[in-house]
Amino acid sequence: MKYDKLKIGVYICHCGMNIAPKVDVEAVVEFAKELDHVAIAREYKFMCSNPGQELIKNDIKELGLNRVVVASCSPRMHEPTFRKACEKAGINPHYFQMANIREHSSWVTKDSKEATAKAKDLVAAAVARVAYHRPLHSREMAVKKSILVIGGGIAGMQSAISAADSGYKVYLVEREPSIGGHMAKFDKTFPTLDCAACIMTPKMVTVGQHENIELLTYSEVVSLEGFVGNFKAKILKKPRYVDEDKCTGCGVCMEKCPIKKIPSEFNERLSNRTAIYSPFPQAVPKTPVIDPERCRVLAKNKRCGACEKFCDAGAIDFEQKPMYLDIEVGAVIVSTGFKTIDPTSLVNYGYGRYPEVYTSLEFERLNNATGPTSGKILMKSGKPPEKVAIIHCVGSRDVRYRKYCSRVCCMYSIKFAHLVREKTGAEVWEFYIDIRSPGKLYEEFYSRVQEEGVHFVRGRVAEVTDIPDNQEDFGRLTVVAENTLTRQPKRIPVDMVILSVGLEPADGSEDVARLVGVSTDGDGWLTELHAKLAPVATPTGGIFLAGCCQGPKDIPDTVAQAMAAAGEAASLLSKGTVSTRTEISYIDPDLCAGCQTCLNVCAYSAIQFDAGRGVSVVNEVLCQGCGSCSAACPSGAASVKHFTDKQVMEEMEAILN
Amino acid sequence: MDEKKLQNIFYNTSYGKKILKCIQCGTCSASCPLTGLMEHGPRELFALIRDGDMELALRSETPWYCVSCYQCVVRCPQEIPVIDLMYCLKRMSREYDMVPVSHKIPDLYRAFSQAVDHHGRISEAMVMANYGILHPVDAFKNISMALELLKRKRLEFFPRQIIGRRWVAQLPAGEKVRKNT
Amino acid sequence: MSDEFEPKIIALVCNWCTCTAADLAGTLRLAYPANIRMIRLMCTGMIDSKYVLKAFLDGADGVFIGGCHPGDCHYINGNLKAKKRISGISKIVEQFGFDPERLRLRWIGASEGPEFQQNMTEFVESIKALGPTPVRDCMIL
Amino acid sequence: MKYGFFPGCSYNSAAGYRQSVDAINRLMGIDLVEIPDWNCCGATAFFSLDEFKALALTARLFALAQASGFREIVTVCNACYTTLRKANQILSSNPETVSRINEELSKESLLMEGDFSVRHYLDVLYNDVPAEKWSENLTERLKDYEVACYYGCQFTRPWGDIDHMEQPTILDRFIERLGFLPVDHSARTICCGASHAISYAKECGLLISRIIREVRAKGGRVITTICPLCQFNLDSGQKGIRNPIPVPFFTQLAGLALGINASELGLDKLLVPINRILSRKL
Ligand SMILES: Cc1cc2nc3c(=O)[nH]c(=O)nc-3n(C[C@H](O)[C@H](O)[C@H](O)COP(=O)(O)OP(=O)(O)OC[C@H]3O[C@@H](n4cnc5c(N)ncnc54)[C@H](O)[C@@H]3O)c2cc1C
Ligand SMILES: Cc1cc2nc3c(=O)[nH]c(=O)nc-3n(C[C@H](O)[C@H](O)[C@H](O)COP(=O)(O)OP(=O)(O)OC[C@H]3O[C@@H](n4cnc5c(N)ncnc54)[C@H](O)[C@@H]3O)c2cc1C
Ligand code: SF4
Ligand code: SF4
Ligand code: SF4
Ligand code: SF4
Ligand code: SF4
Ligand code: SF4
Ligand code: SF4
Ligand code: SF4
Repeated sequence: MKYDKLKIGVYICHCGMNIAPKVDVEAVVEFAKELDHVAIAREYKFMCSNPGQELIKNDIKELGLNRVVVASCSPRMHEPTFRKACEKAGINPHYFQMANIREHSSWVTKDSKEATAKAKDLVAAAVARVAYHRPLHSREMAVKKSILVIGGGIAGMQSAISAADSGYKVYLVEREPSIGGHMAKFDKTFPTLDCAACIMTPKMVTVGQHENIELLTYSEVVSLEGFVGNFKAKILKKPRYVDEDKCTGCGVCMEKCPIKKIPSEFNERLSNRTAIYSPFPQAVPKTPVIDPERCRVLAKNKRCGACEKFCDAGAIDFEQKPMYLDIEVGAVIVSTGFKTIDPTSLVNYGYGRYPEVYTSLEFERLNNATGPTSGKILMKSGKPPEKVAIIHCVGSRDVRYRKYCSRVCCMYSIKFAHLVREKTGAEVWEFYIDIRSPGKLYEEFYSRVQEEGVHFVRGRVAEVTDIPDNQEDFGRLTVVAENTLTRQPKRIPVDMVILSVGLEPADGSEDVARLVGVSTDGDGWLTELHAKLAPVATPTGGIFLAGCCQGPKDIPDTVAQAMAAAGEAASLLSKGTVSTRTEISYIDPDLCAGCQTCLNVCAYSAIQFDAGRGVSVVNEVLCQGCGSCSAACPSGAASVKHFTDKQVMEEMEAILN
Repeated sequence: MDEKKLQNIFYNTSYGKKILKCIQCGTCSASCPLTGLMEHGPRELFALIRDGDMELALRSETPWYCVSCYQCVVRCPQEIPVIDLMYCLKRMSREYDMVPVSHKIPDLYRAFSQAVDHHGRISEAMVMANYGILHPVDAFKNISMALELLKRKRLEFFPRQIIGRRWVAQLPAGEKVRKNT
Repeated sequence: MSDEFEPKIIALVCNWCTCTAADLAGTLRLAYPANIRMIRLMCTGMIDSKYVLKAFLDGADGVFIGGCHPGDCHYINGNLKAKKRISGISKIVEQFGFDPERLRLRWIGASEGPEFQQNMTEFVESIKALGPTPVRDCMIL
Repeated sequence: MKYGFFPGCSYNSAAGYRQSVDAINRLMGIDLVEIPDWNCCGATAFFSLDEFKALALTARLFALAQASGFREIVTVCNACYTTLRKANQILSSNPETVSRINEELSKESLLMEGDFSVRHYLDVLYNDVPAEKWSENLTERLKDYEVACYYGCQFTRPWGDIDHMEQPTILDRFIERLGFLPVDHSARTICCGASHAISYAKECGLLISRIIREVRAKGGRVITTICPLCQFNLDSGQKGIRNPIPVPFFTQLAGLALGINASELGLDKLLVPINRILSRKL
């Protein structure tokens, strides 16, 4: 259907020397002039430059062009540029079509004649298509002025603080009883050996007290609906069995609880906690939770109530039920972090088999002043080790487990080596494949620890065994590796082995990804929109990523990303409105037979069935324009605007004729 | 033959190109039970091959020390079939006449395969006898063992000959097998 | 021009993966035969059976469909829906008298410029081996 | 229970392996039908020297099994087990090689087609013979007789499908089922160097002593093996050691548990005598 008389302008770009010498631009111009409805065809050195755009604008105004074709580079690069030029000159931006004769022709074709012929075909196709373009308009919608942050590690806390500081209401949802994440478990952080608690605790307190932050710990997001600017989230608050408003955090209940032998998750099961517990002394909020699986009253229906009896504040409430909270937000920041790889299946490292083999997180707790040994590095026997081995790349850089480099374990291993030397004077062997220390002051830190006399052995450990080479080492562990720099097989007897386990996505992060409509990569990390140019945005508008949920990273990078995500979210909110997509599906009610095939194929649940009229209807806010419905619709009722059958088939026909 | 060509030949064997993924971590060499005897170890062999030092790789004794225990294969983080590459190097060094002369295992294998070629089966004693001609000291060391076995009626010299021995003997030597990998 | 048969091939490619890979092949200057004519769609999931049939009936010697690897679809799973649909179309194409080898579906990720080049080269070669589409004779008549 | 059986070259002269297997078969109603005119599997030597021959030798075994109506082949030796499985894997995924080899096999009017299942006798005893059948037949109480199970390197490798590649337990579980007390130790799969023991006796001796020391440290009174090569190497390699540890086959231990007498099991053929311990314990 062509309405007014078509006047198409065609512009062939030289792209300096990128198109012109290979494609005979002049010939293409002459060819274009002969195509139907072409009012003018021109060539120019750089179409995307200001003078190039002016050319188009002038022609639209002076010649009354109502369609524009530019044959140049990839639409990924400059489609927005030229659409904007059209719009400025007064025609609908969708009256524009681009032919990619650079990436798809001049750069990939050896023969100049062939490249020219291909360019002609592509121009003909674009001209044929643009004739059927329709004007499309988007709508502006108001944005909710609040932000949901999922995950309260250092990433989530920082995002929340930055966003809240800029004046927006923030809901911070953390599934554990306290915020803090992994960093709360550390004592010192590389490379500067800052005390983790000293830099972290103030942030935790800020989060707990910020007037713009509503902290929802022991909570999970169970559903998220809506679209950029207008999300509706449902939050489940798990019952703590302690009233947060009444509890003063005195801790008496924990002292009185008779169930004391529950392995503490926070201490990596190296010490015990009670049934009513707060994971660690600096927890925020301080309100404890009752473990319903272990509490005598809740789990076994037996008498106890010691906590209740001794709580002066009367905060214990066995009747608490799960609560659901509905909130509306304009943007979501996901910061669900990571977990460490469980080394049990790497049996050759003996984790779980030999008591003196620790994971790095266990070591962090051993080394922590609030940990099971009050910060003394001790073996299970209570004695300090004399020889310690640290094994890099456990589960990382291993195609059978995680093929990638986990990025932080080299540095934390070096940190461990330093701490062991400092606290125990033990001899330390680090077995590494490569030392990866790209960061400010990282190499300096490595160098310093080398000077402290740590043995760095370049070789991945083959096994940790309790079979000693010499009888006097009986009872010790032997670490077997090749020093690949000297080609010497090494069998080193040690007292303690630390496994520098890699990072993998947190449990449940796939569920969170599905919830917010973001895809995950092959390894399970949430995928950003663009690794370099949009590292905290996602393909789903209004959803941002911060910290390790996007991939392994250290604290400096995590914090930088957290601030970036908060900035992006705030900039979205401060704009006040969002515009709807234009290239979305439309179901023609006159053609729709009501078969509902489309409902089943739409991955975004963007189609509803209008039983009254007996037809399906697209929700234009939810529709992403994927076209699954249009391809599936047996009546040809559904079609994606700007990708209609007519448009695609005209393009094809022009190529084949 | 020049080393570049040999390198290409190696890469074009069934698993040859897999060594390109080797990250030189040394897990294979460290896992190997006979690493102490090996001058290079599997890891260094792969580095040599990638550097094009094919003479060193093919004349190396390392592959001949391999006892096919699979420990390296089990642990290699890049899933490199080290053992198959060892087989490949041994076969190549035979084909290009670079078998290390000082090594005893080629002789042992030859003794073994001769026995199979003649009888279709082997007996340890027969292999020992064939091998002992070249390495009398090793054989001699084992004489007292042989006596002990004899005492326990555990020594058979001639393996039972099988009908198929002629078929075995006539099999073409050195035919190339290309595997889908 | 030589008399060698130069097929015309329509490639229906997903904007996010294969089209990006094609751009990358360009950026990397990876040459491949000029017989490919690409049509950019938002997702392989939007490829209607009639596009493929139309291409063949209009004289295409081959139709290549390129989408994201399973799991990487920008629209969650459009590529998987496409895969199902294409296997159906393939049978129809055959009933129409075209060698089903003329229709090929491949996953080529956005970063796989070299794979794109390789796929194009291989597909053109295999179409050359098959010879011109039977439609051509009809068209000359 | 009837299986095609490939004894392998070392079976006959192995210390009482055949006697004990035969005795168990009689008692448990297992029928191992020896593949007629079987040849040597070629072991690692042939893969090292001549791949085509290596595959042809094993293909002949498959063809012979096929001709006698068996697609399942039971072995009693780790080396044979792994060699046959490896060859089967290569052959079943390389039809061109198979047809080339069938050309050769046709000279003997043989043909091999398709996939074969290669199994170890231990697998049969553990998985095919029902657990109750063992407990019904047990006659001896051996509860505190500490046994160290030695699997050797090749049994679980490289596939790890029968059991874990580095920490297998199937033999421990079997031994436990027989009423013995398996000891936990760390030398289950470390290589004993059998194939190089003659040529490089010193270094291989180190490997053996590592295994022996570990078993001793963990309180094992005997080491049981499932492979004639391991058995011979560990048994003969303890020469001159004080208090050597006997190395019976797992089938010999099974026989003892079933009440079969020691000489019927060929236990007198072990180099490190087991009698001393036996007479004290039993
Ligand atoms: C042993 C070790 C030592 C390290 N040492 C250092 C160091 O010295 N210096 C340094 O810079 N970096 C160090 N790192 C790296 C550092 O831990 C990370 O950079 C940092 O913790 C990442 O923070 P995060 O907030 O992204 O993730 P996390 O700390 O994992 O926080 C994620 C939070 O989200 C919560 N969560 C997860 N899923 C959900 C859900 N579905 N709903 C609600 N909440 C959820 C979790 O409970 C957690 O509180 C170390 C890492 C390890 C493993
Ligand atoms: C050889 C090389 C290859 C690389 N390859 C990659 C790669 O493949 N992938 C990757 O991710 N990264 C790569 N990088 C890193 C990448 O270049 C940097 O991450 C990135 O360029 C940093 O951008 P920037 O804006 O911070 O700094 P710059 O690119 O240095 O930009 C700084 C700008 O500020 C201007 N400027 C400086 N001083 C002043 C002043 N006083 N007043 C006004 N203007 C000033 C400069 O003229 C310049 O335009 C590479 C780096 C190198 C050296
Ligand atoms: S629940 Fe009661 S006793 Fe326990 S910390 Fe809170 S106020 Fe104290
Ligand atoms: S009621 Fe439960 S939580 Fe409270 S003290 Fe008793 S066991 Fe502990
Ligand atoms: S950071 Fe270091 S230890 Fe961690 S995976 Fe990378 S190389 Fe291995
Ligand atoms: S300085 Fe550059 S080249 Fe050297 S290790 Fe660091 S990142 Fe690599
Ligand atoms: S598939 Fe087409 S006809 Fe069926 S309900 Fe959807 S739009 Fe209507
Ligand atoms: S175009 Fe895609 S997202 Fe939109 S309604 Fe159709 S199937 Fe759903
Ligand atoms: S273990 Fe694998 S990756 Fe490591 S050096 Fe050996 S072959 Fe290379
Ligand atoms: S298979 Fe060979 S190279 Fe590998 S560990 Fe065993 S003996 Fe060494």
